[in-house]
Amino acid sequence: MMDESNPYLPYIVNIEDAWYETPVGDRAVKTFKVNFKDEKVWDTWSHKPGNCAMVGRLGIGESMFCISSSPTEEGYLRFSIMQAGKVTSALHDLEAGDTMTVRGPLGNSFPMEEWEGKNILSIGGGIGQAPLRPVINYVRANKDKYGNLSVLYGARTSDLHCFKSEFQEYQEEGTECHLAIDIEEEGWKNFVGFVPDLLLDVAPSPDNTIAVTCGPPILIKFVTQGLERLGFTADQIYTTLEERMKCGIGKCGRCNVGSLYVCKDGPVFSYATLKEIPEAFA
Amino acid sequence: MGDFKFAKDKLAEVVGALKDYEVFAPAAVGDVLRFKEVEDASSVSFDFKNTNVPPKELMFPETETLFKFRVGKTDIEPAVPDESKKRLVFGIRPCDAMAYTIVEKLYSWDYPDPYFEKRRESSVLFGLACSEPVPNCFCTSLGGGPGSEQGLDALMFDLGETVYVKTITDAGDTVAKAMGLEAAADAEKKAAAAQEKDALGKIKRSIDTEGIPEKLPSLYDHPFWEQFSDRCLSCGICTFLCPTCHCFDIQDEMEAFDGRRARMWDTCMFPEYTLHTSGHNPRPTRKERTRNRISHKYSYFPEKFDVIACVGCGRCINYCPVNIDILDILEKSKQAEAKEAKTA
Amino acid sequence: MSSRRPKIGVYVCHCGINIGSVVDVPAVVEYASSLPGVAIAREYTYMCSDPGQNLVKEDIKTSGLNRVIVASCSPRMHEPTFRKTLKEAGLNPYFLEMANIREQCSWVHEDHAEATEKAKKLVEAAVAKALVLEALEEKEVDVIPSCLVIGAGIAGIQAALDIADAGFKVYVVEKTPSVGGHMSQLDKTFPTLDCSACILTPKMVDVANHPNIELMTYSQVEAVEGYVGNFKATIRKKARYVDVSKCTGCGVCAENCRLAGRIPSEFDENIGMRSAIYLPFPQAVPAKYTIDPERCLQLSKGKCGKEGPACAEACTAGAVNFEQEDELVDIECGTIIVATGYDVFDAARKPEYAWSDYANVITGLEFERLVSASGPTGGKPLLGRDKKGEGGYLPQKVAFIHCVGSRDKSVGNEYCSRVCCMYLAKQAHLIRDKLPEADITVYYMDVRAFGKGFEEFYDRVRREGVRYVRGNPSEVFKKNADPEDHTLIVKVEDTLTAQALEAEHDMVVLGVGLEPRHDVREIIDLFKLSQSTDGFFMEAHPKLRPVDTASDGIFLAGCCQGPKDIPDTVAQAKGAASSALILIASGKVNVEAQVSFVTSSECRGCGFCVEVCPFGAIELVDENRMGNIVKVALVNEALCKGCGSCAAACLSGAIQPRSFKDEQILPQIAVLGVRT
Amino acid sequence: MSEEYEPNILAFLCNWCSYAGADLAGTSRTHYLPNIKIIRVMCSGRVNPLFLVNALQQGADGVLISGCHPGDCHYLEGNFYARRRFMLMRKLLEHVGVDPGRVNMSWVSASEGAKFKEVIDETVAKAKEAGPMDQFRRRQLNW
Amino acid sequence: MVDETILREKAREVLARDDVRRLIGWKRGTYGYESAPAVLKDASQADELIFDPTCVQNPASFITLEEKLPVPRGQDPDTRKVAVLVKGCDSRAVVQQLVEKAYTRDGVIVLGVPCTGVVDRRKAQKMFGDTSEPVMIKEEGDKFVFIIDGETREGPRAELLADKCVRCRFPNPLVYDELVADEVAVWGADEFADVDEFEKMSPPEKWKFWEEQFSKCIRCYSCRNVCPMCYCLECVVTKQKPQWTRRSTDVSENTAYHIQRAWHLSGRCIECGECERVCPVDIPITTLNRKMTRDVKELFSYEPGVDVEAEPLLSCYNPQDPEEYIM
Repeated sequence: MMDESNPYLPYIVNIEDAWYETPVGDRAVKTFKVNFKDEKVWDTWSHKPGNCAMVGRLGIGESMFCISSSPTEEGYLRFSIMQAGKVTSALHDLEAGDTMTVRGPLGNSFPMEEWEGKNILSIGGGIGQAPLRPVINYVRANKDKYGNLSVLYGARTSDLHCFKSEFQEYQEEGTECHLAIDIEEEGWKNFVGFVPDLLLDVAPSPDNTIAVTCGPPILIKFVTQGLERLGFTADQIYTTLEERMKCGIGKCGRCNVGSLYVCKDGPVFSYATLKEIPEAFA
Repeated sequence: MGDFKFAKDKLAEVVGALKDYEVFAPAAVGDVLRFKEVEDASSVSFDFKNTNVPPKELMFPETETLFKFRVGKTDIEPAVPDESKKRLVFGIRPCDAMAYTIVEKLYSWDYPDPYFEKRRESSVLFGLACSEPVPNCFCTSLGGGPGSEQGLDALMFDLGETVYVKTITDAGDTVAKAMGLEAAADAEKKAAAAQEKDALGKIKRSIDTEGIPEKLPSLYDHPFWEQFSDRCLSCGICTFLCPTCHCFDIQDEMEAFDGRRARMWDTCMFPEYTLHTSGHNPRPTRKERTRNRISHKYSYFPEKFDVIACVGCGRCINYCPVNIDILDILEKSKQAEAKEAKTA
Repeated sequence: MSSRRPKIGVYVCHCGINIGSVVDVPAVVEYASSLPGVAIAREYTYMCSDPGQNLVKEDIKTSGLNRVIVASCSPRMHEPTFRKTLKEAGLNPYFLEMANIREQCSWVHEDHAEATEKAKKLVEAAVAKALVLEALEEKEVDVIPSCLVIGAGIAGIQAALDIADAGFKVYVVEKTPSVGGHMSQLDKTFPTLDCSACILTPKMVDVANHPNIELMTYSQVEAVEGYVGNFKATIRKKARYVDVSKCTGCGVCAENCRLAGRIPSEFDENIGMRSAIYLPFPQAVPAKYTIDPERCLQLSKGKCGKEGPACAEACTAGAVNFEQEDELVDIECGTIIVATGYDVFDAARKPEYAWSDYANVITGLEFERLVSASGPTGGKPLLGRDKKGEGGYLPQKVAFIHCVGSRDKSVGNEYCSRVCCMYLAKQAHLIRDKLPEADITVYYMDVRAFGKGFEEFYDRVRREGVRYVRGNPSEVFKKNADPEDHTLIVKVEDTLTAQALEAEHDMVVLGVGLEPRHDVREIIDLFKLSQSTDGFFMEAHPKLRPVDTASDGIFLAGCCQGPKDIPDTVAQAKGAASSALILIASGKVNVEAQVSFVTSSECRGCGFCVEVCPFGAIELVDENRMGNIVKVALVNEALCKGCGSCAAACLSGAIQPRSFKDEQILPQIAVLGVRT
Repeated sequence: MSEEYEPNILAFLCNWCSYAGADLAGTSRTHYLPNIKIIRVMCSGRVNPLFLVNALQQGADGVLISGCHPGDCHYLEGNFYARRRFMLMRKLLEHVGVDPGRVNMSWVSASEGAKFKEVIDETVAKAKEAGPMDQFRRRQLNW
Repeated sequence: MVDETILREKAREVLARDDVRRLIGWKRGTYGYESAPAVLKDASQADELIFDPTCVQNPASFITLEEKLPVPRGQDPDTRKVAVLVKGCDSRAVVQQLVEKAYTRDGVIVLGVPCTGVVDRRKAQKMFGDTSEPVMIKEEGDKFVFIIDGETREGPRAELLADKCVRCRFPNPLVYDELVADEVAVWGADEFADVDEFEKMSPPEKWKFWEEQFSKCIRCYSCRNVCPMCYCLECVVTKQKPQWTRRSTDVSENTAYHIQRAWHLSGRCIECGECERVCPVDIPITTLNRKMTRDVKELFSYEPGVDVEAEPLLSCYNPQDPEEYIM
C-alpha cells in the first residue's frame, strides 16, 4: 500500500512498454505497462478491479486514472490514457525506458467477491473500456467462480477501438463479444450504431447478471436506461465515475458528488447508490 | 486544569519566558489582521475582534510544499513540517479553534494528512475569549460561544489590566507554567464568567440548524438558490476566509531544474475547480457552486463527519461584497417548499 | 508506431572559425545534450554546407528526430536553408529553431568564457521553444498570371517587355503623360556615347504596342489590396482633357494655345518652354496631347480668352474635351513590380553652389537637356538666353563639381549616387566635343570608374584635356556685379597640392546625385514597403534577394531601390521580371504559414484584434457556442502576415500567431530571464 | 551596488529591423556586452507588455523592446502600438516601484548596427544603476 | 433626489415586458451600511428595489457575470434583454462594455439613476461602529442621516462619501434609455492629487509599499470578478496553458497578478472603485488604476467609458504619440 506516513508521495515506476491503442493525435489513447522502480513495493501492493491511481510526471502534475490491468496480471500495472490536457499530453510524451509516478491504489473497487456465481456483462464505450478491462480479465482468470462473461464494446470508428487484439482473444476463448462502431465503415461486419442501441440489439437477460458499464456520461445514461428497460434492477448495474481530482485521498474536496467523494467512496458505484444523489445525474 | 493570570503589561516577559516556542499571534498590516509569527510579544494586541484571515493558515498554509524533486532524478524529498518544533498560537478566537476540530475530521479521515497533523500536534492553542463579538457572529448556533473551549489548550479572558488564563489541557497547563503565570483568584474567574455572559448577550444573529442537513438535498433543483447565486461574483472570499473550508489545489512548479509539488488554497466557487479537461463542467454556473458550498457545509459534511462544517464566525457574511448572507440562505431554505423544486 | 515525444537534435556550427574561435563549441554541445528532450547534440564546421545538412537529414531518418535546432548564424540568413533541409528529410519545416550564436554572440563578444555561456543559454532557449513547436501547414494559392508594373522608365519598360514577351499580361502604370522616365531626358549615355533616345525610343514604342501590355500613362495606383498571387489594384486614370482615341498628335492645339511657349517644360528641366496643352517631348509615347489642368486657363480659371479655348478650336479631330473626368480602373494581378525611379538632388539645398542665384550654374540633368539635339537649344550649350530663348553665349571655362548631394552628411545623403563621376566625365567629353577650345576642369573627391569600360572612358576624357582637380569646392560666387560678366569664382582647396584656389569659370555644372522620390511615402503606404537608411526601398536581402521586397509578390526594379546606371537598371529589371515570372509561370505560391489563429472558446468578441490588424485580416463572425450565438474573431489566413500585434492586444490570449505563441515565448523568457 | 553585479537583460527584437540591426552589429564585429539575450519576434507589436512582467519575475534586471523606426514597420503600424503599450507599461511598473531604467525601448533599423550597440550599452548601464532586480524574482523561499 | 416609487414603477414596467429577462438594481442588504445587488426576474419583485446612499455596487458588473449555458437541442437561446439601473459611474461601465462589444446597445435597457454620492462602508463603520441590522441612509444637504439599530445618527457628507464620489465628474448617467429622476449638478473635479502624492515616493519606497500590500493578497480574485470590465471567458491570470501566473501565493506571484490586472484595465478602467471596495484585505487597488487613468489621460487624451463610439485605447495609436523614453 501507499506510504502510510505520507499519502502524497508517489512511487516511481519504470515504463516497460508503451503503445498507442488508437491513431496518434489529439485524444489518442496510449497504454503504458509499468513496473515499480523499487520492486519491494510489490510486497505491500494489492489492488482490485476498479481501483484507481494518480499517475503523473514530476514537474507537470498528476491525474487520476483507473488501473487497467487486473490483479491477476502479475508483475506489472497497466494504464490506458487518453491525451486531452496538460498532464495526459506530458504522459503521452513518455516511452519505454522513461519513468513516471504512480500513487495508489486509490478508491474502491468492483465487489468481485460479491458477484461470484453471477453472469458478468461488460458494456463499454471508447476509453471507458479501461476500467472494465480488469473486470473482464479477473473473471477470465477465475472462470470457475463466475457464470457467463459477455462483452459489449463500441467506439466511433474501428480505428478508435481500444484493446483490439484482446477482443479477438476473448472471442477465441468463447466469451460472447459484441463490437460496434457509430458510423458505417467499409468491411465492418459487426453492429453499426451507438452502444445503447447495441445493448438493446443484443438484449442480454438480467437473470443472475451484473452489468458493469463505463464510457462518456451520455453513454452511461442511456445504457442505464436500456438496462432498466431490459429488466435490470438498479442494484444489478454498476459504473465508475470520473471527476476532476487532485489529491485522490478525500482531502482536496473537488470530486465530491453530494456527500460522496468519488476518489474514496468511488469511483465504483451501483446505480442504486447514484440514483439517490441528485448531483450524480444532474 | 489550572487557573492563571498575568498582567497585560507583562506580556512580553510572559511570552518571552517561552524559549522553545515559535509564537503566532494576530499582527496588523494597516487595518488587516492576520496571524504571523511574532518576534516581539510586546507588539501583540488583545484589542481586536477577529483576524481577517482565519488562523487555519497556521495548520494549512495558503501555499505549502508537499515535496521537492529535481529533473532527471527520481528521488523525492518530502517537505513535511518538523513535528518537534513547538508552536504557540496565541490569541486565537474560540470559533477558529473549534474550526480545527472540524477540519481535523477530514484531514485524519482514512488517509491521515501528515502536513496538517504535524502542525496541529505541535501547536498549543491559547484562545482569547470574545468580549465584543462581530455583528454577524452566530457561533452559538453551532455549539460554540464567546468562551467556547473546543480545540483549545487554554482560554484567556482580557479583563482590562489583567488577563485571566484558564488551562484546558495538559499541554496548556505546561505552557502556562513555563510562562511562569501566577494563579488566578476568584475575582478573575467571576469577572471572566460575567464577561462571557455579557458577550453571549451581544450575539444578535442565530439560526436553528435543526433539520437543515436533511432538508438541503431535497432542495437540489429549487429556484431559491438563484436569489443568491445571481449576484454571486464567483470569487473566493467566502471560502478562503472560512476557517473550516479546506479544499486545495495541487500544482507542480519548476525553477530551472528544481521542482516542487505544492498545494494551495482552492475554492469551489471558481468555475475551473470542477472543470474537466474535456470542457465539461459538472458545476457550470454560480447556482451549482453556491448550492454546493452551502450544501457541503450544512449537509454533505455532517452526513459524513457528523458535524456541520461551520463555526459561525461570520466572516463569509462580513466580507461578501454582494451581501450573500449564509444565515439568509439557511432561513430561506427552511421556508422553501421541497415540492416546489421539481415543478419550478 | 511514431511518437509525439519531442526528440530534439542540436547542431552547433563552428562556421569555420567564425564561431569556433570564440565560443567553445564542444562545451555548448555537451550542455545541449544535457537538456530535456535533446536526443542528439553534434558539432560541425559548416552546418549550412551539404555535408552539414546531410548530417541533419541522416539523424532525422535514422534516429527519428522530430525537432531540429541549428545553433549557427542568424535565422535571417539560413532559416530558409534549414527549413528546406527538414522538409527534404520528411519533417515539417517548422520544427526548426535556430540559435543565433554568430551575429549575436561570437562576433560581438570578446570574452570567450562569457560568449560560451551565452551560447549555451541561447541554445537552451531554443530547446525550450522547440519543445513546444508545432507543425505548420504551408498553404498554396493560385497566382493570377499577370503583373502590375509601376513606373515606365527604362526599368519598368524592360520588366514589362520581358514578362509580356514570356506571354503574360502586364499592366504598366505611369504617372506622367509619357513613358520613358529620366533616360529619355539624357543626351548620350556613358561610356559608349550611344544616343539615349535612339536606344530607348524603340522600347517605348514596343511597350505601347505590345499585345500583352496594357499601358496606362498619366495614371496612378490609388489602392492595392490582397496578397501574393491575388492582388487587386485600383488605378486612377487622370483626365487628360484630350480624347486619346481621337488625338492624332499633330500638335496644332499646342501651337494655338494662348500660353504657348510660356510654361516651363518639366522634360527640359525648365530650360525650355511648352504650352498648357502639350506633348512632354517629341518622341513621347503615347504621342497624345495632355492638358495641364493647373496651367490651362480654361481649367484653372474657367475661361480662356474671349473666344474660348483656342486649342479646342484648332483641333480638327475634336479631341479636346474639357468635360473629361478621372477614371478608376480595377485590375487583378498576381505580382507587382515597383519601378518608380528617383529624383535628382535639389541643388538649391547646397546654397554655397548658388544654383538658385546664377543661370550659368546648372545641374547635370539640365546640362543633358542643354546639349541634347532635341533640347531647347538644339544641342548648343548656350547660356544666358532671354525669355524668348534667343541670344546667349557659349561658355569658355567650364567647371564640373562632383558629389553634389551625394556622400554628404550635411544634406543627409551618405551614399554614393554611383552615376555622377561617369556622367560628369561624359559631359566633360561632350563639352570638349562641342567646344574644342574650352577650358574644362572637374573638381572631384574620388573618381569611381568601376564599371565595364568606365576607367578607359575616364582616361580618354583626361587625355582630351579635361583637368581633374582633387578638391571639394566650398563656394561658387560671381566675380563681380556686372550683369554682362558671367565669370564665376569656384573656391576650392586642391588637396593634392594643398593649395587654396579661386578658379574662374563661366559655367559650373553640378554633379547632382540621385535621391528617393519626393513622393516615396505614398508608394510605401500603398505597397507596404520599407525603406533602407538611405531612403530608397529596402530589398528583402541586400545580397541574396536584391529584387524582392518583404512583401511577397512585390519586386523592385531600377533606382527606386538605390542609385544605379542604365545597364544595372536594366539588369535588375530583368531580374525583377524573372522573379515575377517564376511566380506567374508556376501558377502557385505558398502563403505565410506563421499566421494567427483564434481559440474561439476563449474569444470574448471584443474586437481589439480587429482594430489592431494592419492588414484587415481579422473579422468578427457569429459562432454557435452550444446553442448561443456569440461573436468571435476569425483570421483570414491569406491576408494575415503573422506580425502578432493582435496577440498583444488580446486580453485573454485567444488569438495567437503560430510559431510565436505566448506558450512558445514564455519558455524562452524563463530560460533567458534567469541571471546566472 | 556590488561591483560584480552584471545585469541580465532580455531583449525582444523585431525580425525586420532591430533583429537585423543586431545581426549587422555582428557582421560589423561591433563588440558589446554579453549581458543581453535576445528573443526574436516578428514585430515589436507582438510583444505583450506582460512579457516584461514575466521577464522581471524570472529574474531579468532589465528589458529592452526594439522595433523599426516609426513609419518603417514591416507590418506598417506594429511599432506604433508597441510604443503606446510600453509607454503605459513603463508607467505602471514605475508606479509599483520598478525603476524605469529597467524598461527600455528603442528604434533600431536594419542598418543601425552601431546604434544597436549604443542601445545595449545604455540599457546595461541603466540596469546597473538600478541594481539587481531580486525583489520580484520567483522565489524558492519556503520550498 | 430619486423617488423610489417612481424607480419601482419604471422597473415594474420594464420587468413586465416580454422581451426582458432580468433587471439588475439594488435592494436592502441583510445588515450594515451597504445594500445588496438585486437581480429581479418578475415584475412582482419590483418593490424590493431601493436607491439611497447605501447603493454602492455597480450593477453593470452583473450583466457580464451571467453564464451562457448550453441551449438544449431544439430550443432557442434566450435573447431577451437585460435591464440595468445605473448611477453615473456605473453607466461608464455600460459605455465601455458597449465599446468592447460585450453586448449590443439594443440588448440592454438602461435606467439611469442620477446620484449625489454613496457612503463608504469603511468610513461609516469607523464613525458609527458595526451593526447586524441594515442601516438606512438619507442625504440631507451636507450631511448624511443614518438610522442604525433604530437610532438616528448624523455625519458630514464630505467625510463619509466614497472616495470615488468625492471626485465624481459624472453623477448623471452617460448612457440610458430613461432617467428615473432629474439630473443633478456636478460637484466633483479630478486633480489626481492622490496620484501626485503617491508619486513623491522613490522606486524602492513604492516597491516596499506594494510588497506589503500585495503580501496580504489571498488571491480570492474578488477584485477581478467584481470588475465590470473583467469578463474574459478565460482570464490569463488563471489560465493553465500557458501559465502566466502560478497559483501559489507569494509576493512575486501576487505582484504579477496585480500588475497584470492593472495592465489589462489600462485605458479601460471606468473608476467605479468596486475592486478596492470588495477587497477583504484592504489592498488599495485603485491606487494602481488611478495612476493608469491619469497617465492615459495625460499621454493620450483618452478617457474610457465616456464615448460609445471611441476606439479602444490600445487598439489604436496616434503617429504623434509621446516617445521621449525611446532610445
